[in-house]
Amino acid sequence: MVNLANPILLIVIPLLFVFLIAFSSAFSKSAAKYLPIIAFGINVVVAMLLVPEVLKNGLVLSTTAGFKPPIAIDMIVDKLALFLVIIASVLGFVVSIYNVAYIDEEPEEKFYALFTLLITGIIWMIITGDLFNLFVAFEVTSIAAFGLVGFHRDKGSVEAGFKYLVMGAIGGSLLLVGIIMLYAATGTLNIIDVAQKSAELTFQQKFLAYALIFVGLGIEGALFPLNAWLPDAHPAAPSSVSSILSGIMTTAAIYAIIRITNIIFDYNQIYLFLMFFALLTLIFGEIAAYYQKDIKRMLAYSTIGQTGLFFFAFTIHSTNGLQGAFLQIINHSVSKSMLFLVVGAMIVQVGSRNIEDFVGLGRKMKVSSFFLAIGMFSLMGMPPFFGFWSKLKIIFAALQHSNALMIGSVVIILLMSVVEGAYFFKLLQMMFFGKAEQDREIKEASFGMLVPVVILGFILLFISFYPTPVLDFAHQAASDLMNKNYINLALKLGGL
Amino acid sequence: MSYYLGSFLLIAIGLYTVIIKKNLIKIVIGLNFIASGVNLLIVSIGYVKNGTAPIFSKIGINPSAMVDPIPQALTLTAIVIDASELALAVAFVVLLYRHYGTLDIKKIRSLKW
Amino acid sequence: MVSTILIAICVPLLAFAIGLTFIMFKLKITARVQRRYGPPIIQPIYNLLKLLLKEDNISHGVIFSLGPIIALAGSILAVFFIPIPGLNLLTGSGDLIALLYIMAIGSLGMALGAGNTANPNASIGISRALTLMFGYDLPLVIIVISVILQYHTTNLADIVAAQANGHWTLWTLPLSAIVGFVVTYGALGEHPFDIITAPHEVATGPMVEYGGKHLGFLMINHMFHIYIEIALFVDLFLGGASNLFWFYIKMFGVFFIMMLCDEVFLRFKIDDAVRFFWKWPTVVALISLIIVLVK
Amino acid sequence: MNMSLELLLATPFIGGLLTYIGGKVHRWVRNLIAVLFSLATVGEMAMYYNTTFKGVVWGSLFGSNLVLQTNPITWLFLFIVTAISLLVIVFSIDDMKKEEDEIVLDSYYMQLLFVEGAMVGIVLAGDLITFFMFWEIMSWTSYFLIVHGGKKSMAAGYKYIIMSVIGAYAMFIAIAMLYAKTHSLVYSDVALALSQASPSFIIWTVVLLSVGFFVKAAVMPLHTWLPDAHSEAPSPVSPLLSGVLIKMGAYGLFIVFYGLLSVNLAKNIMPSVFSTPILLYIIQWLAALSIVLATFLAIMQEDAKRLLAYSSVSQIGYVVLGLATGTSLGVAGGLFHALNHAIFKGLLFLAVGAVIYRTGTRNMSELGGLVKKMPFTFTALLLGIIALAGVPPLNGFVSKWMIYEALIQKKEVFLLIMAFVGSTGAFLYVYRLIHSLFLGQLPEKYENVKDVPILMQIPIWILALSTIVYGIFPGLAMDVIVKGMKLFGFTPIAYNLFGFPEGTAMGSLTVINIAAVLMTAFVAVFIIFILFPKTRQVSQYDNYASGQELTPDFKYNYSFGFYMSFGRVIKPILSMSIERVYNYWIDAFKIFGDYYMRRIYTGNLETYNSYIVIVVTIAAAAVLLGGKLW
Repeated sequence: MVNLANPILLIVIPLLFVFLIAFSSAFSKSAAKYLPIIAFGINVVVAMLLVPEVLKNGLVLSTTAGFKPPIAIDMIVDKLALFLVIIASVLGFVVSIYNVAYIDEEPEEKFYALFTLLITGIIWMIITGDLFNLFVAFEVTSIAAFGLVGFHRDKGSVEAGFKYLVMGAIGGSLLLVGIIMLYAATGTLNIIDVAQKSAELTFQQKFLAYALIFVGLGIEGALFPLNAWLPDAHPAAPSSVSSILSGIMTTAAIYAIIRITNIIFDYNQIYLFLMFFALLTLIFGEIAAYYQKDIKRMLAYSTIGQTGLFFFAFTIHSTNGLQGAFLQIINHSVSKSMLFLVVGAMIVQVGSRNIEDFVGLGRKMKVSSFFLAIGMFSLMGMPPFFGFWSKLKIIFAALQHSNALMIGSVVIILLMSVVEGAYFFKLLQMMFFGKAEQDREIKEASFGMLVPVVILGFILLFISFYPTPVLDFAHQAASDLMNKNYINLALKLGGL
Repeated sequence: MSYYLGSFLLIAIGLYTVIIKKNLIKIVIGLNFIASGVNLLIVSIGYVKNGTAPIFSKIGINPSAMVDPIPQALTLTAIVIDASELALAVAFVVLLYRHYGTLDIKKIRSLKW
Repeated sequence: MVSTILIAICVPLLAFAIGLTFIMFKLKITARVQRRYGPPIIQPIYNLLKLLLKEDNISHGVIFSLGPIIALAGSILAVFFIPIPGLNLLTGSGDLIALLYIMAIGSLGMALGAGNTANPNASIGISRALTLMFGYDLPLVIIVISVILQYHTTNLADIVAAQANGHWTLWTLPLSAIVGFVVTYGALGEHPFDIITAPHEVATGPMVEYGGKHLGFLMINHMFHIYIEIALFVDLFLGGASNLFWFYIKMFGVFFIMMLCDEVFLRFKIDDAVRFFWKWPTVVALISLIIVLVK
Repeated sequence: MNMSLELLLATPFIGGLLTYIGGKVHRWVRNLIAVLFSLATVGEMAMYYNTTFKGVVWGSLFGSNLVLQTNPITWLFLFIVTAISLLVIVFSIDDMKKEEDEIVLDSYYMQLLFVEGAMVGIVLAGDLITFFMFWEIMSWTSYFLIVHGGKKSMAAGYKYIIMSVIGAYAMFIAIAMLYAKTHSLVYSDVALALSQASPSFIIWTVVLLSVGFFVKAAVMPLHTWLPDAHSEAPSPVSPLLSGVLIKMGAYGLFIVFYGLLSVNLAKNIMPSVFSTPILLYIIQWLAALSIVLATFLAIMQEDAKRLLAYSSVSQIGYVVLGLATGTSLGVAGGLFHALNHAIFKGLLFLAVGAVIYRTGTRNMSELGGLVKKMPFTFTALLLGIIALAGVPPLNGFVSKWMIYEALIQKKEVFLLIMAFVGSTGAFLYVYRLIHSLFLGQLPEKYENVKDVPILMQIPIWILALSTIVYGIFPGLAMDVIVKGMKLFGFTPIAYNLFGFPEGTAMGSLTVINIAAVLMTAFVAVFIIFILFPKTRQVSQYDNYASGQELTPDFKYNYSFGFYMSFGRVIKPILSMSIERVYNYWIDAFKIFGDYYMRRIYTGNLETYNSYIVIVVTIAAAAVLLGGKLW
């Protein structure tokens, strides 16, 4: 009996499917469509099987190749990682369903292979316990993403893809340099090991390495001013890909930053520095989103803003702040992915990405618009949707420190929330209450595209009205990270 | 030390190329410079002067005289990744040339703010 | 019980009588000032009877007819809240502040009736009447407040009682009294504040469509109006009176001075009238108010 | 008992969902469900008459309990909320028939009930999280109600929601500050914490909370959303907004100043002016400014609903002015005026809505003479304007009287002058309203107008009768208010069913005497009047017009620019506009943002790459500087 609750399966199975998909056209034309669904279906099951294990032991650690860490590459799934793995798997599963109806461009099997690879890379980034492995996962994700952004191969997507590629490649290199410098300083690549050994190093010794890692991951994680690729890439990519990029990829990169900061660079001053980045990201993302005419570009900038928000929550550097950050990550992942899926379905119907063309859509595509509205409300943090709980937590956590800096930050955050409300409400009222000049033939999105939207919508509604388990789980994850509990657990379990 | 300097020089040249040069091909080459620089850096970190290969090919080799094997393994992986990235980049350049009819990055800016 | 009913009937009649005599004297005074002989002193009674008994009354609808009725009812109501010598009437049920609002019922009724005529002159007249009311209301309110603060009560009967033995507000708060006089004068709509009815411009304004018994009722209302305004002034500033005779004499004195003023002024444009009220009377009233506050 | 508070809160929300589902069956099913559920809410609310019930915990969040509670003060607001909502829903049934799209109607009723539910939640809330949560829900649900009517309403709704959100976030900061202090946001805990907090902390939290309430209550200078939103909203929604929704701001102020903070505490921590804590004194001034300026603006309006909207700003000024006095009489007056304003403003908006329903316009200069065609609506509206103008014996008078007396007692004379002026100004605009709508020349096109259907009449008349009932029997409301205020530590004021005896204020008041004398006088005059010769009806064209013959196609009635000459007097005041200041900043923000966005996201890959290099360089420089970048 194979123990299915093994983190390694989270990567191995989808990777197998990637190959399967790539060669599936040899035996069946349409198999490629459905294989990702199976792959991520299995992933969801594995992730769910991990839940009791993680809750029991606080951590699940699996090693490869029969060695013990730190020699071997290990996979660490603690509560926080599990949290993100579940989101990534569910999103992968749901978006795969969406793809079946959405993707009608050749070469399909390549798209599905890259798509599966993208999510696999993301999950890999999340659960890896090895710094170099992190780099590999990062590059796997990036390369898949470069390909997917340019998938349409039209003018815009190729340009966006190339820009993304150049910036991503630079970022990857910087990340690698940083990792290598850490390796040079500590002599190990295992995260837990690095955590212990780097404790002896001084601030100056680690700073450049950390900065390079931060910049490398920050490019993927859409931190200002490293995020210029994002507003180009998200609109250019197929909507299902934007959904993943926006919903979980940037989040995974931010997760990596959070992890590494927590492990090797847990200095109070650095959080001030990071807060500066977070606020800049928030401000520029939200303000830029306000001016957009292209709906996907608007959502992309909004992603930047949201990233800034939960990164800010992390930089508060308290259990409450981290809890807020994780809640906001859930909120953002679910809502923003759903929004991109809905918008994708709408673009198919409308045939344009211009906001002006969405006038009166609320009456034509009722179900889609309904879920669009819910997603936007949640992102704005309007009660009773989930975004309200997370925003409440973040602001509460921020004002636990009642110094001028925090109050100023809170004011900025709330002002930017107002800006966010401004553009979301502009869109919403245009859709629901505007009247189109000429009557257009617009139908509700096809069933295949609605199902994933509805699934995500119901997940959002469920956690909105019954947030307690999520809140608790986020709190546990946050306190584990804050107390560095997981290091001790990993040491115990991994037998280091 | 000179290896470090060399690798950082390579990276710097690459960054310079990426920022200053207008030609897409040159930018791709710049990326490659960076990648090479990084690879050189990795290998040089593991380098021990007058060291031997990290294999116990004969008895009596002092392990501390061995070159660190891990960076070499890493380099291999990195090279593979760089290669695939480069291939993708070149593919993009071809496509861009088809769409825009030019390789001048200044002219390829249909997407902005 | 019987006395209550008796009072209820007599007090409005008294007010009416006082108002009527004032109107009667008014014509005579005006004529004398203008070096004329003037009409017989009972001419207003003739006028009134003629209007009331006219056979051919025209009406522009129910509200047109209800207007004068509401106006008169409102005025009669107001009469009961102004203490007269020996009687505090209903001052316990509604104080000075309530009275200020009760006095508005009459204007409202008249405005409703006149508005319903659909005559532009009437509408313009009402627009001016309300505007003027807004104008003199500001100084009026200020002096009322200063009087209230002076005596620490809003009950009109108490205010009158506090002025007994010659401690008139006129002596203690002369500035307020002067403004009070100006405001009362403005409220009566005499020159220079008669732009509301200006016969040459808007053909008597709100009354333009009224004739017959409707106009008769409005005239009666005007008599009540004169009574209310002047009686209020007397109660507030001249200490009321110990008996009806002195009450009448005081009221007549005030009215007499007003009639003299009536003859020497020209007519204000409506916005100028408002500006006037919001300028000097307001400033003076505020000074007086501050004096009271500081004291 | 425990369950039923939650049930009361849930009823409108469940009703809203069922209404939407019912709409899929048939529109009458939907209407029936909507009416029944709002009726049920009223019924459940009635059960709590005069009961005090401290706290049922319905949840817990971040370590703070979520509590529902009720007491007579909340009952008063519950009464306003549920009763007006019910009437509005009944009124909507006929009024919204003109909307053809059934889906829009389904969601309309759903949102109506949601707004009601949210407001019930605000009032029932026993802690600040619950309060804030329902506050936000109220904001966005009511936003959807406002934007129901076309392009203009979209702009109005947009302004509304943005300002609401700003206000709500100001509140949010205060709540978060309090949470940091106490970790429990139940009112009693917050009050306890505030009593030990530093003065600057208290002032900050209270100011921030007040900003949120001011936006909702439309106290100047944060009122700019109201005239647009209230006038552009569908007719049945306006009474809900004007009558009820802005009262939530007043309720919030009451809770903050008398529930969380007490007057004594406030006096201890800040200087007092006229024995009022300075913060309350400033609020009083803002309220008084609202009263006067909004009155001026209302006088100059040409649009009936806009006029009423500005009048709402002015009237809510009285509520806030009364609440901020801090004395028993003033606060009771403020609370009573909140009820009264809900009644008469609801009545006025519904009556004007009835006119719009029949004529399709709310431009006052296009209307006129409808008294012959819609006598019932006219009578109701007449009662409404008398109440609004504060003329006895209707309800508006009593509460204003209380506020005036309270101000005189405190010698706050300048505020009192402003309040009086606003009240006199009200005469001007209410007369304008009734004159332009119902009196004067009837335009030819409205020759066939009828009075509105019975379902629209019923709510109007219920409100019209309420103006009389609460006017003559102020004791009915005082029962609740005084009992409730006792819980908040106020000394109870003396009152009886018909008014206030000597000693309560500086004078006394018995409204029924005024009413009785007025009625007697009216009847007497009426009898005398009809004793005189009969009258003859003539057409409205049989008029004195300097000999000119009047014809139906000729508009001779004076109804446009009714107070033009007065406008000349207050021109310097009218030309000031806080909105221009806001717009200036918004424009500045837009231009600034646009300028910088274009320069940051240039679309140029080199620029983007250089950002990366810059960040790396900064980091490297930081290392060289010893890692001390900050």
